[in-house]
Amino acid sequence: MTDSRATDPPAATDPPAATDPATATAPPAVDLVETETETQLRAAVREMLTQLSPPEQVLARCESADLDPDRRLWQTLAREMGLAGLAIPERYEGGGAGWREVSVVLTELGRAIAPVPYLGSAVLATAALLAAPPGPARDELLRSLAAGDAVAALTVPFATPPGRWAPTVVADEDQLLTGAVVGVADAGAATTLLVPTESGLYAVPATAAGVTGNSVTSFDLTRPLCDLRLSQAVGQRLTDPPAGAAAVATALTTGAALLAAEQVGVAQWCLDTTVDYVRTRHQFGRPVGSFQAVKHRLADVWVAVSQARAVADYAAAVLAQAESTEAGGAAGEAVVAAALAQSFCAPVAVAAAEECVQLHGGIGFTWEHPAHLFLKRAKSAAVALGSADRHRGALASAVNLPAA
Amino acid sequence: MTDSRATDPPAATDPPAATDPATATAPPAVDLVETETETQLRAAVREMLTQLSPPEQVLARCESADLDPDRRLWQTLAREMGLAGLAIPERYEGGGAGWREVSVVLTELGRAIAPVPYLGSAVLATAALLAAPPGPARDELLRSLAAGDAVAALTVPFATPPGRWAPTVVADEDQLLTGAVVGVADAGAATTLLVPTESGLYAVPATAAGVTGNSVTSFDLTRPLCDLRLSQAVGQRLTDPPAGAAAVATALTTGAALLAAEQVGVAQWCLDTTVDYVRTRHQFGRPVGSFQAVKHRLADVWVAVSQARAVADYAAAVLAQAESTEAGGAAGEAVVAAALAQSFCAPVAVAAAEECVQLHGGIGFTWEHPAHLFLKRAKSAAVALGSADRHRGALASAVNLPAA
Amino acid sequence: MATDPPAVTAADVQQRVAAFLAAHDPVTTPRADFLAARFDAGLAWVHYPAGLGGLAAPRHLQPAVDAAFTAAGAPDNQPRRIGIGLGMAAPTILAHGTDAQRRRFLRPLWTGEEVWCQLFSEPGAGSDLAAVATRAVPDGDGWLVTGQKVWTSIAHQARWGILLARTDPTVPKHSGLSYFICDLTAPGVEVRPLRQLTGEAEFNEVFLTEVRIPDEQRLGEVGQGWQVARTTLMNERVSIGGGAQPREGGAIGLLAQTWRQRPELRTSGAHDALLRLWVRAEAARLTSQRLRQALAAGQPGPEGSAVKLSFAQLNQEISSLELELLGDDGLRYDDWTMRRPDQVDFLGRNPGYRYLRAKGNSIEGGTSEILKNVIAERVLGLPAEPRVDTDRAWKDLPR
Amino acid sequence: MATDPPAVTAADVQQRVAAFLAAHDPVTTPRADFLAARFDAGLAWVHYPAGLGGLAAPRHLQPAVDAAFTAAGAPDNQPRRIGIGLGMAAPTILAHGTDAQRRRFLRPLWTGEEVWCQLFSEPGAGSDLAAVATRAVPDGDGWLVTGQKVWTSIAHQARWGILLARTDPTVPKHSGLSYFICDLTAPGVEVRPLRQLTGEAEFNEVFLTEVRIPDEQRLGEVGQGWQVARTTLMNERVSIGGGAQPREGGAIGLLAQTWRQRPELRTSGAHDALLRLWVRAEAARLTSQRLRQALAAGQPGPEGSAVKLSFAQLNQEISSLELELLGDDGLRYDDWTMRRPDQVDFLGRNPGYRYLRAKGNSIEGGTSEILKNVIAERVLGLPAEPRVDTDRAWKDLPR
Repeated sequence: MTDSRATDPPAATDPPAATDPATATAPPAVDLVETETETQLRAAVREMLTQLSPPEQVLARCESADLDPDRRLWQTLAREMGLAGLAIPERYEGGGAGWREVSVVLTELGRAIAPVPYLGSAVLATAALLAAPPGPARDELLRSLAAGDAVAALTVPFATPPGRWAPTVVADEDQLLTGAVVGVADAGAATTLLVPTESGLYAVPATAAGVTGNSVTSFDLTRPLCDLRLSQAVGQRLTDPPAGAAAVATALTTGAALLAAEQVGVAQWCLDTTVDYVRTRHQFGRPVGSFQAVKHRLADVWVAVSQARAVADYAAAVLAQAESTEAGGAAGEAVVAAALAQSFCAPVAVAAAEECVQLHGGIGFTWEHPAHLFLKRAKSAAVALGSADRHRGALASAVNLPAA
Repeated sequence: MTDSRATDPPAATDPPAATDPATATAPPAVDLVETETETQLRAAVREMLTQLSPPEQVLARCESADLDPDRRLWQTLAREMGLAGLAIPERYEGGGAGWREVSVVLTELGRAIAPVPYLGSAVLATAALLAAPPGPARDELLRSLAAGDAVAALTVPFATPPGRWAPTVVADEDQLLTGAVVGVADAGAATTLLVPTESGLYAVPATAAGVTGNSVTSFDLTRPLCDLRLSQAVGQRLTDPPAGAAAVATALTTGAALLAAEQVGVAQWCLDTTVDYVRTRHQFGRPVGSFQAVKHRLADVWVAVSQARAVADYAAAVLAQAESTEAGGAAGEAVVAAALAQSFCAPVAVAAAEECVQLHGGIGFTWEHPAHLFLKRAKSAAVALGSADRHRGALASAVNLPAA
Repeated sequence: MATDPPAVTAADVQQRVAAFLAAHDPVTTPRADFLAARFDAGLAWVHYPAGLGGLAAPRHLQPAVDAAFTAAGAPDNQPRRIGIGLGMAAPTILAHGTDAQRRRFLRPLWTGEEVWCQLFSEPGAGSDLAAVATRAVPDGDGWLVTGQKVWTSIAHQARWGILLARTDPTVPKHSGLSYFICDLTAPGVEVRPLRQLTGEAEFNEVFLTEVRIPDEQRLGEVGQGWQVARTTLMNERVSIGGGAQPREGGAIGLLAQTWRQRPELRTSGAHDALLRLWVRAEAARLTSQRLRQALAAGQPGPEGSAVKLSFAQLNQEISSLELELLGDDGLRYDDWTMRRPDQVDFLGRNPGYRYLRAKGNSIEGGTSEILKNVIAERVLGLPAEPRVDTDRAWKDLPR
Repeated sequence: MATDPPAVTAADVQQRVAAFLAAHDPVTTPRADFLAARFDAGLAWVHYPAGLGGLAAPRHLQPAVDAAFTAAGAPDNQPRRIGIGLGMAAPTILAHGTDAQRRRFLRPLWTGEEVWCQLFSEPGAGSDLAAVATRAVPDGDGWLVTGQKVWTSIAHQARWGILLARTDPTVPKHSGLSYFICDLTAPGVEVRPLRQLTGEAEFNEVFLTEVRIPDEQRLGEVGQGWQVARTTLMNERVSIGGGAQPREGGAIGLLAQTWRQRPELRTSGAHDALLRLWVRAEAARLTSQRLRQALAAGQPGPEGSAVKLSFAQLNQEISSLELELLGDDGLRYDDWTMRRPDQVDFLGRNPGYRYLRAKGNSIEGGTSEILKNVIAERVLGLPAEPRVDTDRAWKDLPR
């Protein structure tokens, strides 16, 4: 079989967004089947993570209170495999692939609960930069990200839903930035902070004078959050105000859409691990997995995870298509796809993790079993970038199902 | 054991409704355990219904397209046993009992899916009359209802939630009534229509000139609905406008609170019948009820029905207390109890009926098994007097949990 | 999926279609003649063998053939009416029938001249199909069959039924079954309508009283009925799932339209419930879409078993919300009259009908409980429950 | 519930309390002396026999006794700290112990001088408690016990443990168990903290290595351990359920307060979710209230088994919504430090802690799955599943 999708021109027959406000928009036709390239990428990332970061090791890092990202793993990911720059065009020495491939990586990172700043840097910050107008500083930063030299963080509170960002940092006349941003994901590992303000998007070196970051005790042990405070910090302005707000909107939509891939990976690990456990764990002289109630619940989880995968893949495919047609990632169907992805995939990951803990019985409730890392990730991810009910609210507007 | 509740004075220590708007009201202390009198009443009604109206017979009536109420059964209920007048004080020759006892009867009627206009006449219409100010016409009608001579219907659409009634019938200067009311429950059997208008509550003989009733094809085969049209019909005014609106409000709150008892009866029949079936039905060489998934689902139904019973009993007890303390049935905690009762019990009855159909397999999907009568009753009752989500909305206001 | 060499290509097939249409005017040729000729030309089901309506071509070439005939305005064989024949009887006859049986039955089956029904389920054998009690007793060069079958769609219009019957009650239940082709017009066959809770009688009960079946109408060996029936059931599962749906296709679209058109019905609780269902319906739709794309790419996935499960659940919950949303309108039904519809008009009637009819979606064609067992055991590899019914003679099993 | 004649009345008991309080100043009498004297006066648990801390009085007279002591400002025996002793060990010793055992153990148990823990669960015996593998081998006039126990609350403070161990692996699993009283200070006992996903270590693992237990510390006959353990477990179920709750008591009240105090967090979807939980919490509360009223009226109902089930489910769902509602605040935790709390502070910490801790509610003290089995079989009378573990020697069971 050949990978036809990568070479065919974009389908010219995609229906346009419906203009009749009385009906939902007609979704574009996208290919939901994994390409060969994607399958190979998945295998390579999985292999690498199995070697370098099995869940037991992630857990051991947490037990030693070492909550920083795994720098060795990040080196391998970002520098050696070039995965941090997958979505960055080749003209910036990026991978020139797209959000579909990033989605594959995120699924595997979720499945391995890998403690790396991929979502923060390679998705949120990268999406914001890609949406910002070209310019020397922005282009250079993209090059550094693609090379794995820089790690960036978009300084918005991690629970911010798309379309809900409000500035908390102001730039004075001398372009000095002052303000505070709570709960920024992956900021502790960042070399560059992308700071959106009312006056546009700024790049600030993490080590700049006036920048302080306080690690907070995150509910998700494997994705640290940071409270940032800027006090007359020197920043470099990358965009004007409208472009800055648009970049943040695109980044949040892209992040919400792709977080679903990570959620699918989390859910898949929980399902696989639970199935393995109940196949071998015996009670009452039988494998626990031979009890019908357990079977039916795991069948439900499997159905949900299968569907979540289709939804997450759809979201990534829509982003990829929007990107390739220059239509802008935050417009039209991408907004629908992101809201759909978080509305559906976030609760699926939580349910899979909850069933994982419950069906492991006592051992699932202990610190020594890695299940809790996935529960904490799943539950945090359900809050991150907007909870499911906020996304359903966004969907209501996007598909014309108005509130009461 | 003696029945202490019936003789003790109302507890003087009941906490008043909280006045601090920042907290939910403190509920009154009520006795949720069935009294001996109530147990005897339940047994008597059940015995009578087992004799006169087993579900198979109710079904046979539906098959013969005889969708009228069962007049013989009503005679026994209303005239011989005096159950239609249970809530009517002794000064009107009623049973002088109260809404708790009515609730017992309703549970049994639900359990037997009995096709009689009890909810319409002995609850909704009776509650409206009891809330109306005394007067010769109203008192006389109460006496006729207590004696089982009259059957009354409150002409409001059956899906009207408490607090949502809007008049559709107007009285002209000559007290002639004109207008239409859709979907009135139990109106086909009524001898007297209680017609609320903007000008007060009127009593209209069902046979009066200008009154036409069209039976509609009800989803609930055992509770017929009627579309009423009044065209210059002569009515007798029972109340002024404010008292009329208050009587309707009280009747709807009372109806919603007590419908829960019927829903509990429906749910209980569904649970009992399903348990009996899966105990004896064999598939794969085992009773179906020995499969763990079936067991767990029925355990869930049992938990829900147990809780629904407590909620319905609470609602009836609150009404009874409000009544005995002359506090008015539609005020304060009665509003909470009614909203709580419909929010909780309506979905429980539907779920029990749905599980009954599903766990009966093919036979549950046939017309020849009575399960569908209960499914149709449960689902209709979930719409009647306001759906669960409307009741949750009412609850939100009543317990200070404001909307977004 | 291997085909006999020389492989038939898409171009070959399209050429044959063109030639056939040139030779048989789709408008003027009498319908029965047209269909018989199409069968004889191997354009009925191209993946069937030559001589039996096919060209031994790859199965995926069929949709283009059907499309070409439809485009030409050709009469079709009313596939929904003869769905059981096409979807279940035909592949079983092809796989297990003798040459004589294939030649006798497949042509009139495909043309629709002879309608087929399925005589499997019994009052005591629903999910546990291998427990069928209908007895087939040897009688000269044939069998005498007695028993009761239920849930037989279209039996009142059918000429033939595929029948599972017990030929040996003294062996374990899966071993004592044989598979027959039953003539519905034979003496001793009585078809009675079976009414559902919707008021309609879509299905039938079929009472068999010493119905004589010649041994030539046995499919597969005596005692091999279960193996033959598995072919039938596997094809039933394949045929469920259906075609591509647009967004808001199906029941969710009706609910969404009601929501848009009747603002007075809206509540905030119902809004969230609607959105949750919309999201789930769209997730199920995308899953089906991916499944179809994967099948087209030759990568069948196990998601098919989830499609029916989700479809049933969504139909039930969507119609439930719709009925509640409608308030006073939801308390009404359209028609309780006992009718015998040719087809289920799921979307055309009222929400009350949909609410009731959807209750069947989790029972008919494999209950949701059985589907979950199948997913748990075949997809997830969870261990089977301890069986108490496989080692004992059928006659000794508790019932 | 029958009591020995002459029946002790409420008045008798109140008189004794008054006399006791007159003789022992609740403020000045040293705590240990006061409690010992109260035990000796038969006012510890009035339904216990005379001489063992009771008066052979009806059980329902106890709450008034406790209330009178509380009102007088008397020291209590810290019932939460010694809950396992009071709720599980004591009734078992009373029911199955010898006179010597009752006299030795009950008094210091009740006064709190000796804390008890429960050595039942094992890594391989959770829901299936009768599968315990800890071996007790005869050794002179006693036993040598080796094995691993888990989920033992308070073992690090306990003097004694009630222990279930296997004395005969060659018989079916329920028949080969015996029940012992294990001295936690004996050589070979090692108690290690067991950390939970909350970060805390509420529980312990207890490793037993050739721990010597004198035969006088066996409770019940050899091989009768399962029967004795059933007494323990039955009392565990009775003790769960707790006291009267006001409306919005417990987790729902915290969620409701957050909703009222922080309007900026509200969404309409969360509103409906909140109301659904509020309704379910109130239904569960009313059900408990009725259960307590029925118990007080001498009509125990089966609803008790539902209370724990609903409590677990509600705690989990309420804290889940609360965490989501909080947005950025929900992404934070208070403290992951490994700590050994004396008690679970369920309502005092943050929603993240509640969310995690509540996961244990459906596992500890009987999983929700086992509780549903119990309801299905004992309350609804549904048939048991086919058992594969009751006829074979324990040693031959698959594990």
